[in-house]
Amino acid sequence: MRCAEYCEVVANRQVATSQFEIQLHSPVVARHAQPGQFVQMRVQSGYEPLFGRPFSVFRTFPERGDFSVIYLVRGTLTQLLAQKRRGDTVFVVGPLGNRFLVRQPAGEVLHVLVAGGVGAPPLYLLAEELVQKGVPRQQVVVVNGARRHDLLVCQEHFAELGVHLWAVTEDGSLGEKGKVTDILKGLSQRGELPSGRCQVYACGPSAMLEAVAKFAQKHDLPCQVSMETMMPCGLGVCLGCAVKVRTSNGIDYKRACVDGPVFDAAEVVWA
Amino acid sequence: MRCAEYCEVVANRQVATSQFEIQLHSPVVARHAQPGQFVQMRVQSGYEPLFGRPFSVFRTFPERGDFSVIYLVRGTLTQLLAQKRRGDTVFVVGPLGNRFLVRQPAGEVLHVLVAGGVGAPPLYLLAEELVQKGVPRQQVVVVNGARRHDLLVCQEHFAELGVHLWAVTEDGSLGEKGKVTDILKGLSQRGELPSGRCQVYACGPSAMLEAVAKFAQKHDLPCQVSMETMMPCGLGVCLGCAVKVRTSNGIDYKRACVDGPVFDAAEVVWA
Amino acid sequence: MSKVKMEVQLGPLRLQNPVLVASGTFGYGSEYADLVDLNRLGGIMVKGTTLHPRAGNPMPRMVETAAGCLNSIGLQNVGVEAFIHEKLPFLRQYRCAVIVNIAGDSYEEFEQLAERLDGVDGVHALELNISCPNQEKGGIHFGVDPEATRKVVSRVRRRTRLPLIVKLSPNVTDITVNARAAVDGGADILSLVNTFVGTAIDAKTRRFKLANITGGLSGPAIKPLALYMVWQVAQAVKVPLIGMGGIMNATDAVEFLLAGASAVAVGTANYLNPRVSIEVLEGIEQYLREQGEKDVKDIVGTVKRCKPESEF
Amino acid sequence: MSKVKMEVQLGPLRLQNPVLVASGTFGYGSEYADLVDLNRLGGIMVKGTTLHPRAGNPMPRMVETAAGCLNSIGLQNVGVEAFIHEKLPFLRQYRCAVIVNIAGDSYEEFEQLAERLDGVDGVHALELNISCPNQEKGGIHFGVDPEATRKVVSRVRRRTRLPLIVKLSPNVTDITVNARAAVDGGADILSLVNTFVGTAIDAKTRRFKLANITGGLSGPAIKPLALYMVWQVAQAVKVPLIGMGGIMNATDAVEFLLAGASAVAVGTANYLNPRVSIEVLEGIEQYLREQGEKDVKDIVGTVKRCKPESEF
Ligand SMILES: Cc1cc2nc3c(=O)[nH]c(=O)nc-3n(C[C@H](O)[C@H](O)[C@H](O)COP(=O)(O)OP(=O)(O)OC[C@H]3O[C@@H](n4cnc5c(N)ncnc54)[C@H](O)[C@@H]3O)c2cc1C
Ligand SMILES: Cc1cc2nc3c(=O)[nH]c(=O)nc-3n(C[C@H](O)[C@H](O)[C@H](O)COP(=O)(O)OP(=O)(O)OC[C@H]3O[C@@H](n4cnc5c(N)ncnc54)[C@H](O)[C@@H]3O)c2cc1C
Ligand SMILES: Cc1cc2nc3c(=O)[nH]c(=O)nc-3n(C[C@H](O)[C@H](O)[C@H](O)COP(=O)(O)O)c2cc1C
Ligand SMILES: Cc1cc2nc3c(=O)[nH]c(=O)nc-3n(C[C@H](O)[C@H](O)[C@H](O)COP(=O)(O)O)c2cc1C
Ligand code: FES
Ligand code: FES
Repeated sequence: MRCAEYCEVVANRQVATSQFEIQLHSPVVARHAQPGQFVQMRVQSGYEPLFGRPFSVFRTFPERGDFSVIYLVRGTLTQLLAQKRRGDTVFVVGPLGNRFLVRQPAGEVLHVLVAGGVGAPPLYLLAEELVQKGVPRQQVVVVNGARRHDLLVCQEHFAELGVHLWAVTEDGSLGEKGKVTDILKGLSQRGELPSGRCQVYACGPSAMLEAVAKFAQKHDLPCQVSMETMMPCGLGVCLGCAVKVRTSNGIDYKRACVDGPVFDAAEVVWA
Repeated sequence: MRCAEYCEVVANRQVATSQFEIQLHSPVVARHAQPGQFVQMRVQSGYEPLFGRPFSVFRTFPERGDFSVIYLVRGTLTQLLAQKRRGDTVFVVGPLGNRFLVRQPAGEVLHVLVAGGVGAPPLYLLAEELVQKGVPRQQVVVVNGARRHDLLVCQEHFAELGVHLWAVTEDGSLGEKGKVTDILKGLSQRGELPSGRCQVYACGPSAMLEAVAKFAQKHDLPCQVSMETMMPCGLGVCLGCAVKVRTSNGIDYKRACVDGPVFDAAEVVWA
Repeated sequence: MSKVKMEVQLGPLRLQNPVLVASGTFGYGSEYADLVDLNRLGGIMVKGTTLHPRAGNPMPRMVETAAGCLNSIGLQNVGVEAFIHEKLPFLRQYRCAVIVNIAGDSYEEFEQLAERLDGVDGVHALELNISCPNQEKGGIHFGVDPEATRKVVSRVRRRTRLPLIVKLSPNVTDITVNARAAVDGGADILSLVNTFVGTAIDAKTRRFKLANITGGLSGPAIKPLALYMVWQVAQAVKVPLIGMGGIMNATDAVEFLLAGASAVAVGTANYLNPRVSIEVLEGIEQYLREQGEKDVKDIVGTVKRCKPESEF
Repeated sequence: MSKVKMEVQLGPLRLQNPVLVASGTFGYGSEYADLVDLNRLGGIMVKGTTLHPRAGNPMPRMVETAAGCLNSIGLQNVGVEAFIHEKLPFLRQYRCAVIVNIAGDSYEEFEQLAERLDGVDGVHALELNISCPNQEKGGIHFGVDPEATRKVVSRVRRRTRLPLIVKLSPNVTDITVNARAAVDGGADILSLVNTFVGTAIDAKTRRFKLANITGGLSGPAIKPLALYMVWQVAQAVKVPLIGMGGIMNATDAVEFLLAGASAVAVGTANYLNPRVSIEVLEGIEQYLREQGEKDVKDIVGTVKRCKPESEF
């Protein structure tokens, strides 16, 4: 079940430097969005930007019919989005794309969620689901990284869930100093990432995804990555969101918007 | 002296149905604008609308460095303009164009100002100037017309000047019922428009201008009209604002933005 | 609310209404089926189909420009066999016409595609994409050379009884020459326009924005150019036209009808608003009622010169 | 703040910097003189000038479209004599190059214009407007027919020692063919592009919006198409190019330089922001400093393919 409609803005508040959480009223998205799925949001002035942009669903409030996303102000659309006030509307299509797949039986798996910057929101939704489904909290490991402390999002939300939480910043201004892969290496060296009982989920900048994927491959850990590409349509028809993958027949393109955004890291051909 | 710069909005308030007065800070316009001159205002979202739009200067506040225009919300630009708040900015080029010419000696002439709808503002500036220059108030006759009472603007401002003021609406909801030319006919029939001692100035919709021009011609009254055309540049270079005129060499085009907007009604070739 | 007649007859092709969705902008219909009632569309022009599946061009493939977008997808598609077996059965459930946009690298490929699709249940017409600017070989060449256009159309004509639509490239000096060539070759209907070749450069990185360097421009930016070409071609040939290029709403669509198109196709707009085709359909109906018209075909090609010296 | 070298040499024409203003968008300079320091411009391409004064087309002559505008001014101008006597004296006061855009209805008219302007003090170059799409006769024909292009250029070439710029029409199948024809004819420099032919219709009144039916499209909408043509022509000929079409800011201008233009002209943007040419100039300088470049000519034509499979 998907919607394509103008949704009312319920709230739009700053959560970090240049980052905002916008809450929108859409019973369809609120009820149906799964961890890893996204919505295509469109805000135009004139015809600019022409297309909508994809944003991962961060939180859902099914009883109120609301959902929220966290967005980083980067270009035209996010600038316009930041100007929206309660009562304004945003065009929303979604929920779209596939979701993070949870290895079963979930309770016996160590779930390692690796977030980079504004990649954290969909992993929060996943962590919440895992906890709600009864996965023991210590079996949900979250490695939440950013360049600086003021760019780290969702930290307090993860903390509230009571999961095993690592914060890591490149400048050491919050949590550990370094990159998310440094934490993974540490965990691995301490034998805390048993290859047979682990599942890695990653969302963040491409360079981070690639690093995490390589780490997982080296340590023989199954890994899912949520890929970022431009998405003109979000519906699988424009083919503007191609991701290069290895298939049994060689190299092919898959569509990030319907075949993804979550891909098995092993099939992705990195640039 | 002209400016081309972003000007701060000092105030933007509704003055009639779909009509607003916007006050902008621009010492150059405030000091130099003459009755009949206009400013080119640009407010874009994306590239729409691409060009600015011309608006007649209504009031000037030289000591504060402000001026104001009254605008009717018609299309994209005026819709965007209506959203501007104090502190926002609008791109302004001006003052532009020629001005209403006052026949001399002004004190001995009957000045008949004929306004249609949102054509009133520049005539207010003219009336104000005439009064300030010492023309007896009863020698300034203002015929202020609109379709309905709620579309009539500047009425209280004219009233404050103490000029000889007529209000006329097509539906009779305020003042006389009829058109501005009905008032002119009445004045003429009562011998109150002596051809040798009169000057008509008109600003309003094209159809009204044409009617006033024909009236003036018939009664042998000198008449100036402020023409409305689109004005992509306002500076005399695009030639998109051509007005067909009669010259000694036959038919020619003049530019409303620099040769006008005020034309001698006798030279205009009506559509 | 008075009913207006929306059915249109384009030569041999009958459409329940004149609103189509353009090739490459609506996939195979199934992608939109939960958001759009496909039964209400006049027709679906499916993604450009080739003899064999194609992987398409490297990324980046699309870039936004002022009021438009450039694409260089490179005809990524499942190939004609997979289309027939995997995509068509779904489309057969619906009332709307299914128009298969075919693209070949050679005369033979076009012929084989036409032959393969001839008589296939659920296919209502073929649209020859001889104007796709993204292929390295072939594509551009058929569409810009009138003689090649005539030849490919007449060769395809002999292999199929399906209504034949030829899609014209706008990247030519005089589109009426190419239009006449297509009609001479046996086209029943012309569709126009395909995208305009353009490029985009990233000043910061000093690189082209598209992996393929060039792409095809679509969207509102091209509407004035497309509208002119439709009007020109409507004067030049007698076959019905399907107009497209930057249609974002019903008013845009009406402009194409007035210019001489008997039907319209909504393209890029589908990406930003999946329901736009239905909004266009309803908007045209409302326009006709407002104008006191009873039949959409009565407004086709009725645009007049503007009143001399009228105010804007 | 390190100084960057902005002087450019376009064949025989030396400009103090590569920022020009396009013909028809800056009048005769005097209109902007109180708002823009004309001494800072690379050059002014004056309004299209004909042998005799022209009144131009009926109104409406211009209409806005998505991120663009259509114009059909019809070459309204004061004629070459009035230009020389009434407009040129003012321009002579300034340092910037004065380039006279000339348009004729026949080979003879072009020759007469060139002859008349040859040796006139204050005229630095001629720009042949063989691409103006607004004239009923002549105009469109010279620009789209390579043989006519070659011929008109070579005939003008023989009548003047002034640097000769030929302005190319974009309304052609392959602009490199016309570019080569102009160079064969003796062009020192090519400028491109002129406007694209288009139209606009008012759905409500069911009339064309322009009295002349068609007009030339300019503005941001055409930038991707113009940029592609500049890049194509830069590969095809050796003479320097002046790039234009939708330049609204310094970044746009840099894109044209990277694509292969040695100088740029700002057109429609002058209407909405009279000072834009100076902003473009300053923005290019800043860009060069940021990029660690010392001379604007070092970036001309240096655009590279994008990194394969890079993220957007
Ligand atoms: C499945 C998916 C989910 C996403 N979820 C979120 C989310 O939850 N929150 C969020 O803030 N963003 C998210 N994004 C990214 C977001 O869609 C883009 O940042 C979007 O383009 C911003 O739009 P804009 O118009 O503001 O910026 P644009 O004008 O599109 O971009 C501005 C500048 O930023 C660059 N840029 C844009 N996106 C990226 C990027 N991802 N990485 C590096 N540079 C980039 C562009 O190249 C450009 O230079 C997601 C993307 C995908 C594919
Ligand atoms: C010298 C001069 C002075 C002006 N002064 C004022 C002023 O003081 N206050 C003011 O409100 N307006 C004034 N105008 C008119 C104003 O410039 C236009 O109305 C302007 O186009 C509105 O911009 P927009 O983008 O909102 O509407 P647009 O999108 O430009 O127009 C919207 C619709 O209204 C129609 N339209 C636009 N202008 C007119 C018109 N004048 N008559 C009839 N239909 C029209 C258009 O055709 C279109 O259908 C003046 C015009 C001129 C030439
Ligand atoms: C991403 C994309 C893919 C396209 N693919 C095809 C195609 O496969 N075959 C075809 O004939 N046209 C294709 N087109 C062109 C459109 O069908 C249409 O002719 C063009 O986009 C102009 O219409 P618009 O401006 O409404 O999009 C494609 C356009 C876009 C934007
Ligand atoms: C109103 C108008 C008038 C123009 N007049 C001329 C002209 O007289 N001669 C000419 O060669 N080009 C003329 N042009 C074309 C411009 O010089 C330029 O080539 C074109 O507009 C593209 O650049 P732009 O998109 O930056 O405006 C005119 C353009 C406009 C908009
Ligand atoms: S975004 Fe259009 S196919 Fe994926
Ligand atoms: S508005 Fe451009 S010349 Fe008058």
